[in-house]
Amino acid sequence: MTPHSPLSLHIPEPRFRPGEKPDFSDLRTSAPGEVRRPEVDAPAAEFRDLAESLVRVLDEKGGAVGPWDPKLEPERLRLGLRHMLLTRAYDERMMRSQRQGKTTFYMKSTGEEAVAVAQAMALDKGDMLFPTYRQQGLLIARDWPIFEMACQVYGNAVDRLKGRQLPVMYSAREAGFFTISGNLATQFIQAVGWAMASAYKGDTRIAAGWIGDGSTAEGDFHYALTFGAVYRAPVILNVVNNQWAISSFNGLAGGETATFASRAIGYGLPGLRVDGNDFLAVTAVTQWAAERARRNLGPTLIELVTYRAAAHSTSDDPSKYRPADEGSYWPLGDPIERLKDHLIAVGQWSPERHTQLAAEAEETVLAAVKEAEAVGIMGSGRRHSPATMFDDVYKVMPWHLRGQRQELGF
Amino acid sequence: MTPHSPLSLHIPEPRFRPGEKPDFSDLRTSAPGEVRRPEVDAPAAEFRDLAESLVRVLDEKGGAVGPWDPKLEPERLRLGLRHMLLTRAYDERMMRSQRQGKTTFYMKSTGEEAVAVAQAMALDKGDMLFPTYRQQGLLIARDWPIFEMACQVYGNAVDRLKGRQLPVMYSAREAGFFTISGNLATQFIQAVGWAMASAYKGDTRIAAGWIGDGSTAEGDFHYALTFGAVYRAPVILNVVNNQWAISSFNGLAGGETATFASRAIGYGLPGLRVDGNDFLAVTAVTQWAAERARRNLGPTLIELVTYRAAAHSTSDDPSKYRPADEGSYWPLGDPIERLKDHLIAVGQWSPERHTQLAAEAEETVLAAVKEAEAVGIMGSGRRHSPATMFDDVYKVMPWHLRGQRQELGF
Amino acid sequence: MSQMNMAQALNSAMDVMLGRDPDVLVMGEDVGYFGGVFRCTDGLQRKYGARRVLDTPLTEGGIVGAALGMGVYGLRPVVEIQFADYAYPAFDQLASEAARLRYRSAGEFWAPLTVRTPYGGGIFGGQTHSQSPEALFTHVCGLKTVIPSNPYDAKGLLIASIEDDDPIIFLEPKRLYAGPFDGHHDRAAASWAGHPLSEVPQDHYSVPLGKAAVVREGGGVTVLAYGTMVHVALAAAEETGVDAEVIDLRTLVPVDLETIAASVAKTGRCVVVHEATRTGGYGAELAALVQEHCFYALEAPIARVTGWDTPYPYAFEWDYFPGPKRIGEALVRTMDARA
Amino acid sequence: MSQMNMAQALNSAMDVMLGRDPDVLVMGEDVGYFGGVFRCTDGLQRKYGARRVLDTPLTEGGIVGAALGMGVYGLRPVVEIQFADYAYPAFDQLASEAARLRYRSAGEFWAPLTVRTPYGGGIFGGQTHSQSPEALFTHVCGLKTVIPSNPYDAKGLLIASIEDDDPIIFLEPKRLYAGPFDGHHDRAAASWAGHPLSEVPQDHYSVPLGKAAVVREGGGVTVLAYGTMVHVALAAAEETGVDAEVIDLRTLVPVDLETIAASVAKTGRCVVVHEATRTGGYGAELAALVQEHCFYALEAPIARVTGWDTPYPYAFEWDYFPGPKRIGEALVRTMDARA
Ligand SMILES: Cc1ncc(C[n+]2csc(CCOP(=O)(O)OP(=O)(O)O)c2C)c(N)n1
Ligand SMILES: Cc1ncc(C[n+]2csc(CCOP(=O)(O)OP(=O)(O)O)c2C)c(N)n1
Ligand SMILES: [Mg+2]
Ligand SMILES: [Mg+2]
Repeated sequence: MTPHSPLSLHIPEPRFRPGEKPDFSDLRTSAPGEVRRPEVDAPAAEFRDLAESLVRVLDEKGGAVGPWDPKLEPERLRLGLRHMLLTRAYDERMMRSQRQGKTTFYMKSTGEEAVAVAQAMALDKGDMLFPTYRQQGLLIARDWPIFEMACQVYGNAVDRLKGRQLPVMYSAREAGFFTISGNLATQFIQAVGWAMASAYKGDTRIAAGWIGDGSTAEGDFHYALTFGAVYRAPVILNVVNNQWAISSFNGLAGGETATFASRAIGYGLPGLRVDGNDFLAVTAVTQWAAERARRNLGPTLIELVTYRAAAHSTSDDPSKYRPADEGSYWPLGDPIERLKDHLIAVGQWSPERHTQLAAEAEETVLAAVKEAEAVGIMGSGRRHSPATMFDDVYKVMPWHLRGQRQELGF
Repeated sequence: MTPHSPLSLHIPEPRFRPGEKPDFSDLRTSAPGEVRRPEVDAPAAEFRDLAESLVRVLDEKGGAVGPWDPKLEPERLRLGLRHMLLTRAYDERMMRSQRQGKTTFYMKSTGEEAVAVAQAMALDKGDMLFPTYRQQGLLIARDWPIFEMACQVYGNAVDRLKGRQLPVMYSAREAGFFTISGNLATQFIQAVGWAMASAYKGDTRIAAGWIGDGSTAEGDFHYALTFGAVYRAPVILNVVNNQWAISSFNGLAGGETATFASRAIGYGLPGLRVDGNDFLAVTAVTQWAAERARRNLGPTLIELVTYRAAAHSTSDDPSKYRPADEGSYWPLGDPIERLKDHLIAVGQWSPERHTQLAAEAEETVLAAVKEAEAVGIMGSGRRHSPATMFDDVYKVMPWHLRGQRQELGF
Repeated sequence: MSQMNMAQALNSAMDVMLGRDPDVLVMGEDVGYFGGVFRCTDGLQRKYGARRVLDTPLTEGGIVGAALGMGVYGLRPVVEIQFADYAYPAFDQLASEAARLRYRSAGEFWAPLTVRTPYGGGIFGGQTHSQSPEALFTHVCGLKTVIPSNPYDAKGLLIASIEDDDPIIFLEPKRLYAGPFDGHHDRAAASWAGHPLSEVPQDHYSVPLGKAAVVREGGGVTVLAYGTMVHVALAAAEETGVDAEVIDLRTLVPVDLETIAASVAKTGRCVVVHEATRTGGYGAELAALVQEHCFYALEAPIARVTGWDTPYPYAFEWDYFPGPKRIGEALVRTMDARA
Repeated sequence: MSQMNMAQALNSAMDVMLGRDPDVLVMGEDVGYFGGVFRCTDGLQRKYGARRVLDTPLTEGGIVGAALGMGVYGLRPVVEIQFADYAYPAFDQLASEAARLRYRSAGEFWAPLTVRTPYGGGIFGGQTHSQSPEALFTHVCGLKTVIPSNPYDAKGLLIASIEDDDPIIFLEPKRLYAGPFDGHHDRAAASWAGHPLSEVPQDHYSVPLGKAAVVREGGGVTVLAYGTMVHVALAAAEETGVDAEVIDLRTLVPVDLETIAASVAKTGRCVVVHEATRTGGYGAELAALVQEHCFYALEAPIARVTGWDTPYPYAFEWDYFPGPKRIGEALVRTMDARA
């Protein structure tokens, strides 16, 4: 054995800290239209390169190019734009509500709206969604009432979750939207289980799960890929790589040495990496994965490359750990602007109509939120009775909870 | 959307069940000498094919071929042979002890001896080993007294573990052999943590962890690869793919759709797949991975392809779930026979010397085991005092344990 | 009626439920083709196919997480964790998810999981095949915890659990699979044959959750036990001649306080026994409850006879096990205590 | 001496230990560059570098598993789990590994881990940022469980924990980071400034593990509390005028039974309070111990005032929280109970 020098520990560090000038030129990317589109039934081993390239459809001039162009009707694109604008307006509004003390907490999805909106629209109504807290766009794209969402955030008397959950931890069975867990990653394997059940029953509905880049480090991520591969579950497994997990950059989840899409390779699954701010690319990739699932070909892992433009939550101050203007250097732009530009480029939209739609979205949100505020906000107005606190721990309340409810005076 | 037929669940099934004729012709393999040997500092992305080929050195005629030939001195090969023979003889002996009621439980490593013995010999004495219950060969190759091992199995008065652990759950600090856990997989991330600490301290020692094919499905496997990749820990992560996890074939761990070595790809790590019954190939691959770790280049995932020739444990009856003669169809042979044939082929050994060495090994084992039996076996002879049962729960015994010891009468 | 040991009774419960309800499925490590390391699922895959009786990857967190998703879909998964000692990797999915789904979604989602797992010592399993972790589950609201002590109850309680819409932790005293065990490890192993509670109906029936059974009537002292310890407590009562009333709790959460309180009101004395480590064990909850509800009836301190606060040591299994001698001494001590 | 709030005192403990011992390192999610979501590690990475104060992947099981390996090597990792609610994915590494290493290897291997984690409610964290899971740890032999209630103890106990060679679960009452809290959520938030126990030495000192503190002397009833509840219990005693002796346990395992028993022997009455759900909570162990050791002194049933057996509901935080009113009622009820 030759003598070796002392070992040392590699500590991953994001490239830019507050005060530094960001430069994303080494982001692994591909030219719009460049990446090939395999058949959905092609063996995963034949297109591993897709886990490291970046599916993109929208080009710089607003054109839609290449084999992944989903060729959506303009009507549908405008609907997508509307959902994204609503999502953004809702986020803005609720964040302001938090600053005004009407709620204790809020989490925005700013800059990532295409992920949830395009994916919801690419799936069928009956497909079951297992989201994280940053896919409010799924609910909006499924026409879930913003009023209902705001009531949850306010924990008021109309809140379907009876004031039990932290703001934004929605649940909407009728919308096929699974109850959000505060414990990261747990939903990923649950989505696979649901999909297994659908296959078990000979159903045609598929499942989709979302997870953040940071949360991929949890065991549930590995469970999901393992069960998905072993039983070929009809599920779409989405990693939303928005670069950050609170203050931790994605290198701390292994993003320095490999893409998240490439995790699929070791399980024999297809992994696709897609420009998460490209509404068309996200749509196309999701449709492709859904078709695979529906044809009983099993799961697809999709890495959606995007950027968390806002703070992690209202409790966070990102300027403490990343350059305050880092987002403006993000090379994949803003999903709303890019879809708008595309629609204008193809003659299906105008700056005026856009301004009008954005204003309408804000009004719609404002009206719904006001209505919710009239019911109650955190700390004032109508809320559920504290007696309801003892319901739903079990299907039928056992004696000890009845006794405790009585202790509380009900 | 086109209408889709009902989904159905894919249930992995091993190809052969009791009564069927095994055929391993679709095992992914490579010809001896065929697989290239990259430089240890080559980027992992440049040799992903190694995760799917099979590093082999010994050819059918007993020759050593190709770039992975570690060119070991005959003396060292004979030592390896001796360690493997001792391991096998010890396993046979202890299994017989179990049948004779001298211990309640035993686990053999038959057919997998090259894994532990070659790997232990390829590492430095100071390197820290985090084994499972099927690497007794590590202890034997590190010259740990067989007498000590047998005392542990018998839980007698000399057992260093004071009768606290199930047979074969050894611990040997002086041999750099970590205490074996009954809970599968936990040691894999611990090995990474130990390696991180070694790098933190500027030490030169590295760590190695072992895990079974079945156990790769646990979260700890994913933690180990994640931490290993993120901090470039100086660790060798070994998957012993012996095809079975009790009654479950490795397809239930995802082995149908991908190799275990290819799991490394998604973390940006090198993954090597090696013929686990080829003493030379195992040596070479381990040396290569050790050199990478020592040069501060980070972890290597090694999949050792072998076959669990015996029952899972003395509590198991494999003829219930696989053809009784499945092992005889295993295409990679027996590690002892293959090393013997090689030594004979290169003129460094003879059938007579082999027979003699095997007999010596049996005698050595017998003597050590007899000595252990003279101390005590399960249920008779000398054992530690039950009072010791309360030691080591904490470094200093707290009042409540002193009280409980008193309750027991001590 | 047929004569069954506990493993057979559990098998029969799953058989009945697989037969009646196409949404019931059985899953776990080695439960399918092989039939389970304790043979509890023997023959079920042959009868119902690999789709209904699934071998799974070796990952308890994954198994419970996947089963939970299946439960949300509408299935009724019956999960086996091979040993209770291996439930910990699934603890997050059980405590944060299974137990809270219904609550956090205000009744929109739930998962009617049954998690079966063998627990307890007596088979020389060493520290990772002998644990009794029930207290970790009884502290988690939203879970129900069930422990049978004989074949009849085992089948009836398991059917009730599978039919229940709440997530259930179903702990099986592994030392009782093949026969009752009174703690006299030095005597020949008993078989269930001839035991009245091994006469088990072949068809569907259930034993209600939340109801304890008084298995021995007595006026001097109440003994609270479950699982293996029921038999050991009975032996201790017989051998000491103490006039003990032995209660088999059967369900730990929700516990049958009414039966307990009625007994202690009568006897004025109470001994709690379990195999789990003492500190923070379920016996602490029982002692707390009994003194809360029966304080003025109590004539002696409530005694706890339990496993020691150490891991279960392989070679000292019988020094660790709270056997009839230790229980008997506690009975006598409790009877002798001045009022 | 300087005036510190609890977060600062904890920070100072880690600062002192990082400075004294090159084998001490701090690791966890967001603890490094950012300084922790509760700011407890603020400035430590700047001072000691990224090697000593490590940001980790988001995986509690991985963090504890890796830290354990480091501990085996010989380091003293101080791990932060961002919220106690997220300790469950690490439960296997804590209960099966950290707690058992020394035992199963008969003293050959151990890992001197300290796992810090904020617990408890009072900050509108909802059900997954408010839990008090101490009872899940106190039942695991081999672990020690420590909970401070003020800046002075926090620093001294954390230093003692880091220096201890056993694995320690160090639960930090998050509602006390910035100021004491007596349960009157409708009053202005208090600050530690001016509180005698916020005068903290800047250097090294330790508060011994396993020793409780009598924080209010009294002859009528003993109140057992820890963490946030110490302050709430004190308020309840003041407000009801009950002659209560309030004991701050500080260490839950090993618990200071001597101090407890001496107090109950004197008062003859006992109220146990915690924020965790009642069933199987640590209060059950305390009640069981007290009645075992002080039965003949007891003049009233031991009362438990606790969180309800439900998840911690976001909008009903103050209906859930066992505030001064509920504790006060229990004090009065316990005092009024006939002997
Ligand atoms: C099991 C668990 N650990 C830690 C946390 C605390 N936490 C909440 S969000 C978050 C970061 C998540 O990052 P990522 O997965 O990338 O999702 P993103 O917020 O970027 O959408 C952390 C650490 C948690 N909620 N659950
Ligand atoms: C966490 C955990 N789950 C389950 C078991 C029970 N068990 C012991 S060995 C084994 C099979 C392991 O198979 P594999 O990992 O392939 O290792 P091998 O036995 O083949 O060496 C199982 C399921 C365990 N010990 N720990
Ligand atoms: Mg993120
Ligand atoms: Mg195996």
